[in-house]
Amino acid sequence: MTADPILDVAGLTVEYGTDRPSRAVDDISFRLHRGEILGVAGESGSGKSTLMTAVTRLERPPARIVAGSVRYHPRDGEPVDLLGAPNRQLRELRWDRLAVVFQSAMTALNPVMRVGAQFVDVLRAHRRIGRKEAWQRAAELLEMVGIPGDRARNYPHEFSGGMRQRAAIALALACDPEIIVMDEPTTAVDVVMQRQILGRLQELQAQFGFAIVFITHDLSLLVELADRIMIMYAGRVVETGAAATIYRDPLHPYTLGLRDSSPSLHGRPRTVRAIGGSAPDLWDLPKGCAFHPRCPRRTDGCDTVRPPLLTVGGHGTACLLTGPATQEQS
Amino acid sequence: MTRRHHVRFRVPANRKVRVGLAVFLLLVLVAAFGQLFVGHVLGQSANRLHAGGNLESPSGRHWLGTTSFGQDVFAQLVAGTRTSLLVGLIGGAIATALAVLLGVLSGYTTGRSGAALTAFVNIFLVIPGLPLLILVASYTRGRGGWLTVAVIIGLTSWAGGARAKRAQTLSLRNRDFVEAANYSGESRTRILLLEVIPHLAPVIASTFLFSVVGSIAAEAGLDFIGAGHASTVSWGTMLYWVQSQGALQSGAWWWFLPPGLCIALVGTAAGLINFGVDELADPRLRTRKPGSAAGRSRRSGGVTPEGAR
Amino acid sequence: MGGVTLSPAVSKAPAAVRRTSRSAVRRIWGSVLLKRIAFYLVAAWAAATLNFLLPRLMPGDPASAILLKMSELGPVTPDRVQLVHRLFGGAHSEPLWRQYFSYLGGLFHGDFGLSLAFYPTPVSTVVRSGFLWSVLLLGVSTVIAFVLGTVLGALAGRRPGGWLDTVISPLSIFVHSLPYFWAALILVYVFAFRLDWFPLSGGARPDLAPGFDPRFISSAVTHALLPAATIVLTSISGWLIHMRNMMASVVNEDYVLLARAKGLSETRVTTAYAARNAVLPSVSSFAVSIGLVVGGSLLTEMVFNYPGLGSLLNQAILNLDYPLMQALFLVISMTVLVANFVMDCLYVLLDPRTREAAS
Amino acid sequence: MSARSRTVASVISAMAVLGAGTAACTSGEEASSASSVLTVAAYSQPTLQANFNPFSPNALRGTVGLIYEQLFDFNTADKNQFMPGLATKYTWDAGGKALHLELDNRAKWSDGTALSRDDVVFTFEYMKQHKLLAVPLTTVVPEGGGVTLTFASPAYSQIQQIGRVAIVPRKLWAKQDPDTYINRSPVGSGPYALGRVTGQQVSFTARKDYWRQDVPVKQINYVTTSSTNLLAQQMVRHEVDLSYAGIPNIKSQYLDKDTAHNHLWPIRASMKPLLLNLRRAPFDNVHVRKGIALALDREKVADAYNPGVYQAVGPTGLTAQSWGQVIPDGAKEPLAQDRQAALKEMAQAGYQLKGGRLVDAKGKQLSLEILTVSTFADGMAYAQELAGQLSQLGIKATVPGEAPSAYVADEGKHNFDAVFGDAYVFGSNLYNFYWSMLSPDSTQSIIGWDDPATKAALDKLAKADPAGQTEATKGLEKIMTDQVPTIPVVVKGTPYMYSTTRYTGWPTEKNPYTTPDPGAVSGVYAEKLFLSLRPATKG
Repeated sequence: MTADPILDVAGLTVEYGTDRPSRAVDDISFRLHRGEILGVAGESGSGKSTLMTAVTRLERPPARIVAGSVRYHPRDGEPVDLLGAPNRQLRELRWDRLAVVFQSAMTALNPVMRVGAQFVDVLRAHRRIGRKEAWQRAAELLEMVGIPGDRARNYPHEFSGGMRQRAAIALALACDPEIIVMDEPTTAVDVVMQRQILGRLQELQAQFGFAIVFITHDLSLLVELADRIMIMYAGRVVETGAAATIYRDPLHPYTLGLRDSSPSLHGRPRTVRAIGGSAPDLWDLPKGCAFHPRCPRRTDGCDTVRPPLLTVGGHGTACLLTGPATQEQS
Repeated sequence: MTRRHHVRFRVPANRKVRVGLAVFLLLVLVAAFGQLFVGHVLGQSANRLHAGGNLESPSGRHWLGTTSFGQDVFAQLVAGTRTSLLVGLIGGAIATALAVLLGVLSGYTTGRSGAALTAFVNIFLVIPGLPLLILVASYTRGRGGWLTVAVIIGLTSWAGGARAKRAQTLSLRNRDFVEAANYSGESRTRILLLEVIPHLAPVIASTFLFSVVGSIAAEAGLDFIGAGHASTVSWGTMLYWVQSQGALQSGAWWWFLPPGLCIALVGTAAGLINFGVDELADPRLRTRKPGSAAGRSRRSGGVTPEGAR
Repeated sequence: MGGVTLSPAVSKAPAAVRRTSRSAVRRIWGSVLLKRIAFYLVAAWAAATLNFLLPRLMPGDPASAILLKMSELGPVTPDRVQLVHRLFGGAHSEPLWRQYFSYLGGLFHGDFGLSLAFYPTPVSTVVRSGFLWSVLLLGVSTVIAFVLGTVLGALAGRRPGGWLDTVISPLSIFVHSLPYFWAALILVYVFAFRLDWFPLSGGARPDLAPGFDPRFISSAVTHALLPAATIVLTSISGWLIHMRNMMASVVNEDYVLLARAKGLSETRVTTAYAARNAVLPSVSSFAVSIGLVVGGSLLTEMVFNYPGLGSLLNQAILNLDYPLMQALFLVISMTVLVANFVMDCLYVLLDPRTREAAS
Repeated sequence: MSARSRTVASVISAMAVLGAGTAACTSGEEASSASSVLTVAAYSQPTLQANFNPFSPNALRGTVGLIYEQLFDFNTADKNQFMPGLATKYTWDAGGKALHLELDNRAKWSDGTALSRDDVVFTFEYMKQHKLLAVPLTTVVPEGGGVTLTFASPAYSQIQQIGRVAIVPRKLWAKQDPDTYINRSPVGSGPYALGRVTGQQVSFTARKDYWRQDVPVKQINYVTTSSTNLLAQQMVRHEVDLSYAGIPNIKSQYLDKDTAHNHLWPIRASMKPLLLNLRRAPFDNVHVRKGIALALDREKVADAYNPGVYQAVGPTGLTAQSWGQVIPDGAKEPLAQDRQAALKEMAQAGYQLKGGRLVDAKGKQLSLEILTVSTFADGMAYAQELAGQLSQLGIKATVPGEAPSAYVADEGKHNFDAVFGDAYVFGSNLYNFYWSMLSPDSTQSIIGWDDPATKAALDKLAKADPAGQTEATKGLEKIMTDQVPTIPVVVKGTPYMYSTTRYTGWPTEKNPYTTPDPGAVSGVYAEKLFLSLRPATKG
């Protein structure tokens, strides 16, 4: 892993609606390095998917990016702020540098187009190659994820779920990108298939060296895969740090709950405990720390003061009780 | 539960729905009390010939002028609102009821009887409605008044709605909660009434809305060609007279425009409501109002892995 | 027909793949086609039976209608009255089932009997005289409305809430709600009566004999423009709104989002990904819409005195012409059936998933 | 080319063809309106089927008069003068049981052969054989320059029907069945030959060898109009020269649009009574009928639709202008509206006015449905006016409208309270007028009036010679005024509308040389009219 930054997100804020906007992503900053795997974890509704669409500039009309910057650092030349980039430049960067894998490959592939054709059009959009060559490349890419090349002629509905998911990953690799943003790419497949896919993904990452932003609600999965982890709650980052640290010593009560709510992949068995309550309504966020109504350790002040994210030695959290600031004060 | 709460809260907040509902409310008020107002305040009557001069342009006495028979156009429009709305409501109710019954049954029933029901619906779907309507309406010979017309319209115009219901039911049939109900051994009628139909409520509402509009338009079409109940005052009969009396050629726009515009207005209102309700029901269509934080996560339940071939 | 689904690009695939996929497609396509054909045959039979029954529920007897017509020419002798009753009332004296079988038998020979309104002209002659007029008018205007409506709907739905959507969608809801005949009257008044740009009525200049003669064709086109405009204007919105909603929903589908993420051009994203999928429901709900359009076009024909099936239907009903009514209903229903069959085939071509569903 | 691009290509090419067609048409359209063509709005149906069989009820207008000629007629618009056709005169003999017709020996068929006495004899025999003749004909034989017909009973009253027989050539008709023959290429003796039949028009072209005279109008087009609305527009644009349709507001919609060329002469050749179903109580009660008759303001009814076209009529059903000498004094003028008298008659029938409602002893209101054809705007308007007037008397009067076919069926089955749709033609002789209205044998008599005294009076009139006809009519008139079997309301005016833009010489009120009745698009009337027109001088 190098310390060479490739994506710099600063103060990113996304709102839904105009009359009475709600913030799905609230002032989020992070940096992604070349070849790094950054995991983003949180319950559904925590804003992680919105974050992902905002970073890739795929936000849809009710969502609006109201503040922040997403700076992409090419290997050569000046950094580009994706938020301000003209459409043309953005289009050139897309897939060529920045590819996406969606949560559900079931719906991410165009149902009325042959799978191969969906490779061909992106290849021909970004690379000067002939149709025939593009079809061959599509077959190669599919074979790379373990799908026979002649299945390129099939339609998505003729693929099994796992095949589609692998095809979606192969598709992301088509133009040899520098960053791949993955939104729960293995949610829709069974555990065996999930292991298989992740294993393949790690091999490919090792081979091609692209950086990954990996979004999931499954913290234990990230621990295996990611270099660093970011925990989101109600649109904000509540904890960030190296994967192992976070897993071993979560500072934020929410992270703790999240960790304990999923079975460990390896290591000693742990009692699975769900976090009580449900994700907050973004239109009606609790005052102070958004987590306080569900927090088993809340104290005075949690319902009035919103704790900032404070980082010490690469490990940060936003909690009055356990944050570095608190620790220092006490 | 929160979602349901949101829908209820937002209905009046959607501008399209608001406008559409306002139009319907206005028409219902006109239908209910309009004639009282026209009779007692304006001193006019829809049926009185020679209430004024022939083809008078609008004035304080005749708000929308007079017909070539000297009838008060405004009074006719008000009386017509009641007839047309009643025809619409009754025809729409019958068509919707049939559509729900046949659509849900054909979608839910499996095997041979299901196929037969489906074929029945599909056959009615391809048989063009208006000629059928004209034919059956001629059978009643204009007797029985607008009620007969409304009933016939209802009986002949359910196929489109039934098709939509069938499609919806088919997709519901495989949903978890219906399957769960199936496994728990609930009776089919109970499942249909308590599980399937409530989930179809938005679709049923929109079918009803369009059946109402369709019935009003169909009645107008029937009256227009003289196959309806010609002596009742409705928007359709007004248009019949407009056409046969050459109102346009005589420059009597005040007579020609109102009934046609009223029909268009009802349709537009229904369209707006439907548009708005669609947006509420389907977050993906929403343009102004926020949806759930992530639109896509909503559909994860609908995905079922298919086996490789 | 199976070969149609295969683009020439297939030939670049390995030979073995090509062979299996082509024969598979052919087999699947074939079974879909057979199923569809079977359905349409049943539907045709049902329509024919309904057509047989419905006119028999009609009141009145054609003999008295004819006698009234005769008595306008002069006094009618009692002998003649009996004769007329025998000639025109006889159609209903046989038992119903026997009538039904002779009716079905007649259909296979294209024999619908003699028209009463145009007695003694055969019904088939009468229907033939109106068929082409209606089918051309309806066909051309439906295709135009469908294509135009779908394209406009796709444009409006691409950005829900955009300026195009804000203008077009409410406008099209309004236009969609206009009664056909009312719109027709306005068009006649403005463009034919006031501005004198188009003829007032009819199907072509009456002194021209129908045929493949440029003068006749151009006259027929001029006469068809206003009625066609009416049909297009009032039916376009249905397709438009439908497509707009589907499009608005489809543009949020992951595959469209992914297409955008792929850095494809906006045109490619809109056409190959969004519109290509959004159009499918329009095609499959064609049956519902075409029925409405046919009904509307019948009224339009009546306003324009257009010599098509709508005007004939009007005449048949006014004259209690059972045989003509039956034939017209059958022809209209069959035309709608054929149109739906074509759309069904198109749907199978457009949506690869249906091909699998049948296998 | 992929499947899709093929589709696109074919759509584009289809559109290109359409575009080319549109471009081509604009230039071609103007050339048509040849100023010498006379256009008649002759058919009130949107499409036509060829049928030139003069014996068929569906024969296209013009079959008789333009192609086939009748023997003779009487000008009912004037004073019922004899109008010669193929016959130049007629003579009665044997007390009305024999009729000699003298034929015009110049007459020729359009194939060049002479129209002989033989053809006339054939036509009568043919009609008799096929039961098409409502005349008690026994024999028909050639005699002198014509033929002689003999009858089983005096046939004075049927003279107009005999005159209206259209003569067909024996050689072409001997083997044809009048019930099924369509006769697409007719050979007649009239001034016109069949031109072209399209779905919406029949054109007739003048015969150069017409036997009587030069034909001044070279081409006549009989066109279809499906609605009065369209017709009004066509008339205003001078696309139609002659029509008879009841367009609304004729004055403002037609006459005022071009006062120099647009003309109207309402021909009043028939009478419209309010017909009550005498089989139904209480309409079988003469006092109810008289009460209703007295409750009507006939002037208002006459003006309910098109002021000036209809005219109020007296209780005998006859107009004083045409039949003044026949009508007894006191029945010449239309019955005046008289509410008190009407209530008195109703009281005699057991109906009392209570709270504005006319009720019987049981308190049931007298109600009456005036059945009307809903597609006839004028009929609806008149019926509504009638209902309005009857409502003012306290009767619950409504107007159910129904489709023509259903209306005819209901009439035929006597399934109605009242109708105001049927009109009875006066003709040259009042026998048919009263017979068709009052005789139970007539298909047009729907009221169920079956009265021996009326039968006797009709018989008397049927056999009366021309000199005795006035006297013989009186009995029927007395029945009309005393028994009120029908309630005469108005004389129906046929709006004969013509334009002098292309042709002049039309019959007018001042010069009624022929009867421009609807029949005027056929028969001797039409022939006379078209042969009298002259091209308008361009000014």
